[in-house]
Amino acid sequence: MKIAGTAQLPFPPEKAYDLMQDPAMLALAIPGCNSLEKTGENEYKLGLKMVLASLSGQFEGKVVLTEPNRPYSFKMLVEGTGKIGFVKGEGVIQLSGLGDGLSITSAITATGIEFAGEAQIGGSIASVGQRMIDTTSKLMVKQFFKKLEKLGLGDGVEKAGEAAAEQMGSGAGKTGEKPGENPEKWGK
Amino acid sequence: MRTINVSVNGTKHSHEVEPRMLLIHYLREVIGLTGTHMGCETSLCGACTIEVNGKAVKSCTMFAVQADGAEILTIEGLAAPDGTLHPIQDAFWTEHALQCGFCTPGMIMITKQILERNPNPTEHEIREGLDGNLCRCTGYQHIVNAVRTASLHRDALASLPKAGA
Amino acid sequence: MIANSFEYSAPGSLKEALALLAEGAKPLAGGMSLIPMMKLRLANPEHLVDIGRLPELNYIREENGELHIGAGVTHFEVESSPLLLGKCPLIAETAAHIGDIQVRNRGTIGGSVAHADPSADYPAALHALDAKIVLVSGEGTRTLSTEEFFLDTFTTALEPGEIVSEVIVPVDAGLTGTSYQKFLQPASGFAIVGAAARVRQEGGKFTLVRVGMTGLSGNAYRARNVEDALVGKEVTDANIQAAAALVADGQDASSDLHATAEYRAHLAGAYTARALRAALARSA
Amino acid sequence: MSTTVTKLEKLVGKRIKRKEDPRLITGTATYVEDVKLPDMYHAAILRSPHGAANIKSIDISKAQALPGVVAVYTGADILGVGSVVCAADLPGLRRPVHHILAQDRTYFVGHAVAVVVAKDRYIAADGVDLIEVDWEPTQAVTDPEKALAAGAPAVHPEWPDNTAFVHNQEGGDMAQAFADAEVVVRQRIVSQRLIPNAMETRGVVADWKQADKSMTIWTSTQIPHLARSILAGQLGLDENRVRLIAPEVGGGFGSKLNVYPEEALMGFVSMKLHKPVKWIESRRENFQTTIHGRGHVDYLEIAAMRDGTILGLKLKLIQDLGSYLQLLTPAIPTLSVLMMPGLYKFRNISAQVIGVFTNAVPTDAYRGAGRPEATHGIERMVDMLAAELGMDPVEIRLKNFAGKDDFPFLTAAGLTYDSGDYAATLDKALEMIDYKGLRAQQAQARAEGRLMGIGISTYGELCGFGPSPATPAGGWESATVKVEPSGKVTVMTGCSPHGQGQETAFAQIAADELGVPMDDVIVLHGDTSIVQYGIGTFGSRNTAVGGAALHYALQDIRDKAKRFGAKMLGVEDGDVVLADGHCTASNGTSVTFQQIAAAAYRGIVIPTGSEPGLVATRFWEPSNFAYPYGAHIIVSEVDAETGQIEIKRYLAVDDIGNIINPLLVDGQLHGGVAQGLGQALWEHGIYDDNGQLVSGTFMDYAMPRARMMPWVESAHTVTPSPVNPLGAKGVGEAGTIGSTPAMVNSVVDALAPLGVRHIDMPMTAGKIWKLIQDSSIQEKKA
Repeated sequence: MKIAGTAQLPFPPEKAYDLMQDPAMLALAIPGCNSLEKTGENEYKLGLKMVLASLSGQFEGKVVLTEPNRPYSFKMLVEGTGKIGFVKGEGVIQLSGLGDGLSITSAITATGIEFAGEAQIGGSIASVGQRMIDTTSKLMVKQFFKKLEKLGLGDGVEKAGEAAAEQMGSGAGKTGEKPGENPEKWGK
Repeated sequence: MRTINVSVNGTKHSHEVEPRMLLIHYLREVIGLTGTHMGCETSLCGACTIEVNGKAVKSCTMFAVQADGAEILTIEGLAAPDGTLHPIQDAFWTEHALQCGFCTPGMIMITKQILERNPNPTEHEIREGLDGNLCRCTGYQHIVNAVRTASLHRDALASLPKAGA
Repeated sequence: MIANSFEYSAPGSLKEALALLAEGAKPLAGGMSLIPMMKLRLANPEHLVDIGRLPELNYIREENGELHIGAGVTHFEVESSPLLLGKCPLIAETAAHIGDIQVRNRGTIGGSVAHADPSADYPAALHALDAKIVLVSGEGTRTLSTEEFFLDTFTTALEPGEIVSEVIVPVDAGLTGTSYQKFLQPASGFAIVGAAARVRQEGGKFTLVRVGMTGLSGNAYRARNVEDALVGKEVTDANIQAAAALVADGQDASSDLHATAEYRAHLAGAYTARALRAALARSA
Repeated sequence: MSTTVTKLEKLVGKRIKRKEDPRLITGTATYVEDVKLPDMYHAAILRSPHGAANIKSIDISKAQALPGVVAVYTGADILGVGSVVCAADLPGLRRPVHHILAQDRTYFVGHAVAVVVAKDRYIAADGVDLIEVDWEPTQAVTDPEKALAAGAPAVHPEWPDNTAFVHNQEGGDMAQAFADAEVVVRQRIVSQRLIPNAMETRGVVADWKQADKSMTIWTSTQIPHLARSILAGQLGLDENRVRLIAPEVGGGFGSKLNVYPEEALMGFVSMKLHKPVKWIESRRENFQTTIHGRGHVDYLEIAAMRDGTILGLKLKLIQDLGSYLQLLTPAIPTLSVLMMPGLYKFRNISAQVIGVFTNAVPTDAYRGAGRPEATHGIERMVDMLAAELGMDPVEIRLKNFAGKDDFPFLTAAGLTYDSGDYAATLDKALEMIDYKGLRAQQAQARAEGRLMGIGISTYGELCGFGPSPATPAGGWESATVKVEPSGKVTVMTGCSPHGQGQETAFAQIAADELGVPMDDVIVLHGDTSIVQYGIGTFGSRNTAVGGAALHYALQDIRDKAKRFGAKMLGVEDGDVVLADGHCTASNGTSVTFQQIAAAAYRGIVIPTGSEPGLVATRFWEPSNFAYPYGAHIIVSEVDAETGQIEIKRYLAVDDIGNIINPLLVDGQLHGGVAQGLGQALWEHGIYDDNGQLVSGTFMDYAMPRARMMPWVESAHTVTPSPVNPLGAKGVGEAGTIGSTPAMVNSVVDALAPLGVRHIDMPMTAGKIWKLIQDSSIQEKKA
């Protein structure tokens, strides 16, 4: 199925682009990522723990970044296979500079992001019903950019191991993240 | 393993079961009552409908351990010990409300709950009441007729066997 | 079709249950969402604590002008409670839309709320009712508004070891009119969209408007833009129509086999208008 | 000898409640899953999660090591077992070898890869989870039209064009018809993939007895004898040492008119382990691995004169076969071609069927099997032609129907329709529903801006399968009537009813012919060790073919009984009549049927040239199909705001020939209508481009539920079929065939003011809403 959307990051495209090409940053930003190892030029082996409501599963797969066009666009593929099935997402991410727009010379201070691609799931995980796929892939993308924003602003520089505990959703009595460890998430 | 005590159709049972054992498998494979059928794994077909403490439930979406201490009624417990059919069973027979029969035990059990809660349902209420039960053979029309016919036997229904009664 | 093995505990008290949950066990209430996932081996909890039988979570009572519904109360008990039918009919009406008889006999309000399914029925009504969600853990209790509780797709403010203990809804009879209108996904019976409306009018003007929407996007929400567009306005169908048309604004509408984002957004408006009209007809 | 003979009431034609029901309503019937044998093992199957993939390696060691697991088998182990059989043939048909477990490649999601055998089903499931497969997914193709395009991925690498066969059929002179035509209407019509979803999934228990070299297989099937022959062949066993039992079967609708890999696989496992073994399909497996139905893309062109006279119909049919050929897969679309002329007398057809491999589960017979697709096509085209010409859909049908004096009627497709009066049936329907009044109401509704539609379909079908030359594996049917010394009667039918109610209908027929109480008759079926060879239950054939075989067996019993009666009464053979349970001589003396039965076994009084006993077996071959037909009318209203369709009225007037039991007929009709409306409105088996079955659970595959179904009003006309002695035609598929075009015609009619001329199924609310939006936008632009 198609996925598409937009996001904004409060820093210029060059910085946003570089963050997304940096495996250390990707490891922190990809929801549930618990390992990311370089296996080739722009290709990384990925371990990912997906936790969503009561559902959970470990996926092994890869991240591949292609068609680099700094700072305008690149293509990203994320795929993983696990006991509960497989997930695959592929798409083009386009970046554009945003300023305050008050004049044509106004400085670019932020990045507008547009992404469009395809998401695919298979195996038992596909049995959860089609209605879940769209909402949950959007949730993952949202979390990815939210985390990237924090990383870009210099907050939330946690170790990859800690990031692994980050979950995509919380249901009743979920374990995995200790209260208080991530005050922003548990706040209010 | 965990020990559970249940009463099924008035008979007390005590067994050690794995916590993951589904109630339907307990009834079918441990107790040996195979009238309750498994039709899907997403709780959407209702073939496995039984009564637990007087409430219609899908026995494929309940672990046997959750029924510890419960009074259970299955399709096998509806007819009188002498074989006299329950009025709902009789209505299903009279109205030709079944073809292959696979969904029928669940249909009969949900009908019992529909009529207990609403003794004189309209066609619309009957159809809404059957919402959790799939039938691929009948197109439902004769089932609707059967529920209606059964509702006319209100006196007989009043003396229904009830789980826990 | 067969779950992985797990350990099962059926504690006799809430305190005992919370102690087990604090150790990392997962709660099992009615199991209507969890058990199908376990049968598909998508959910593989190691230890389940059965909180579905705790009498401490099973009550519906009126206290200080509010209605307290224990987390263990089933959808059937909500839909058929004389107290709720008389004093907060919206919650009862909404409960009657959930699943089918069998699901309503087992499923609990606490389980549904904690699951935060983006297409669940209750959240729409709870938003419209200004409901409060009470959470409990070994460390104590806290009470959140619905907007504080429902954070995102399957994401709530619940912390590990914490469960929903009750839902508080207002005594809402009298002048207020309410309605829940749902467009069913034909296969699963979940809401493609579900709109809950709650209105009061005085002197031909809307004095209170609450709208909760579920199914449209990744999270049920309170449609404050619709509410703001109506409060103080004349009670006319044109006003309802215009306000309802705003309901999808700013929402990232979901898309699936059963409804495109465009269609969902359209239905959200149409069903919001229907809910508002029906609620209005029931208001004094 | 008794002289008081009470006239018995005839049972045939009566609404009689079913004999099979007491066991079904008390939960005491035995389905495959209820079969429990001592020391029985349980099997679970690992299946491919990919649309197309190479298997680089399989590691079963962890599964084998799991306590309670008895054995694990993969593709390498089963090469001694014969592959899955396709009984249909067409010139040049490409037949992929379909092993019971995949070898180095899988072709569809759900393709069986390995089997785990364990002491209980829970451990078997755990074992499946422990098998590790190194998959190499490859590009799948699931859309049959994309599969035909140049450069498409090859489902079977040896056939890069993905074409299994091309089948052409011509009748008349199509070129001339198109040259003469004043109007030609063209439309692409899709009959989407459907998932049969019998409420009981498939299941198999196999029990091998090494000492006797005998195998007993319980399987949920519609064709016990054919399945036995095929399985004996696959397993290399003597046919007479294989006992196949179809116990209670929880629905089939064609999906169990097949022999699947798991049946031979369980036989193989039992032979390996010398223990009985059970496998029960999960619903998920059922969605993914039991055959699907339909899967057509039809390009239709209808040629006509301005006065509405139809000259001819041209069809290019692209059939989505899936990845393999199941029992009848390639034959199904050829039935569509035979049914193309519908009830109409035009003389020219031209059809090309292209069978296309895709990375999906095979399609095969699903209720109606080829005929619903054809009927949908012709009935849509006739409506579109009427719209084009500004004619009423009734008028155009009446103009083109074969007349009641035209029978036997040879169609443009080469079939000979047996009997009918199509106009009379349509007239009855129009009168019952007050067609003129409805059109007036519709005019009123349109004036008010409401979208009301009236849809008519006048369908025909070929059923009562069938003459043997036209039916793979034989089209005859068998019956044995065995009268016990007490006069109790046992009927053994080669049909294998699974809900249709032949235990009742056949008992009615036997009781009437022999003059015994219905309770004295039992009907046995579905066990190859009890019942003589038979064909099975499909294609609306139980009564028209199986009932006819029974009729003739009963005549044999009657003849013999009369000879015994005459001998017992001391009169000439020709001097007795057998009626009302008595054999009565012209002098008024009589003996009862029971007395005759006793005498036949006592063996003292034996008519000259006769022999003891009272048993008869007949195999009956029909000379033709039977051709039911009917008129279905649906009144609908579309909610312009949401696109939701409300069925206001559903009327079916069917002519299915003589009726044995109207209660059963109603049930068949309602069920058929539900499946037809399911296709028209909700159901859709959808594969994505990667080969994932995205509507693969009841969460996403919308089955008709009670609240979705309209009340179906039903009536009949009766034109007996001359093909069989009962005059019966068949009703099993009628509702499915008549309903889809009536539904679509109704909604298209409702939306006609917006310029809508065709809608593909399923007509979901979202699709209708979009159509309304798009046409309103166009209107605004115009």
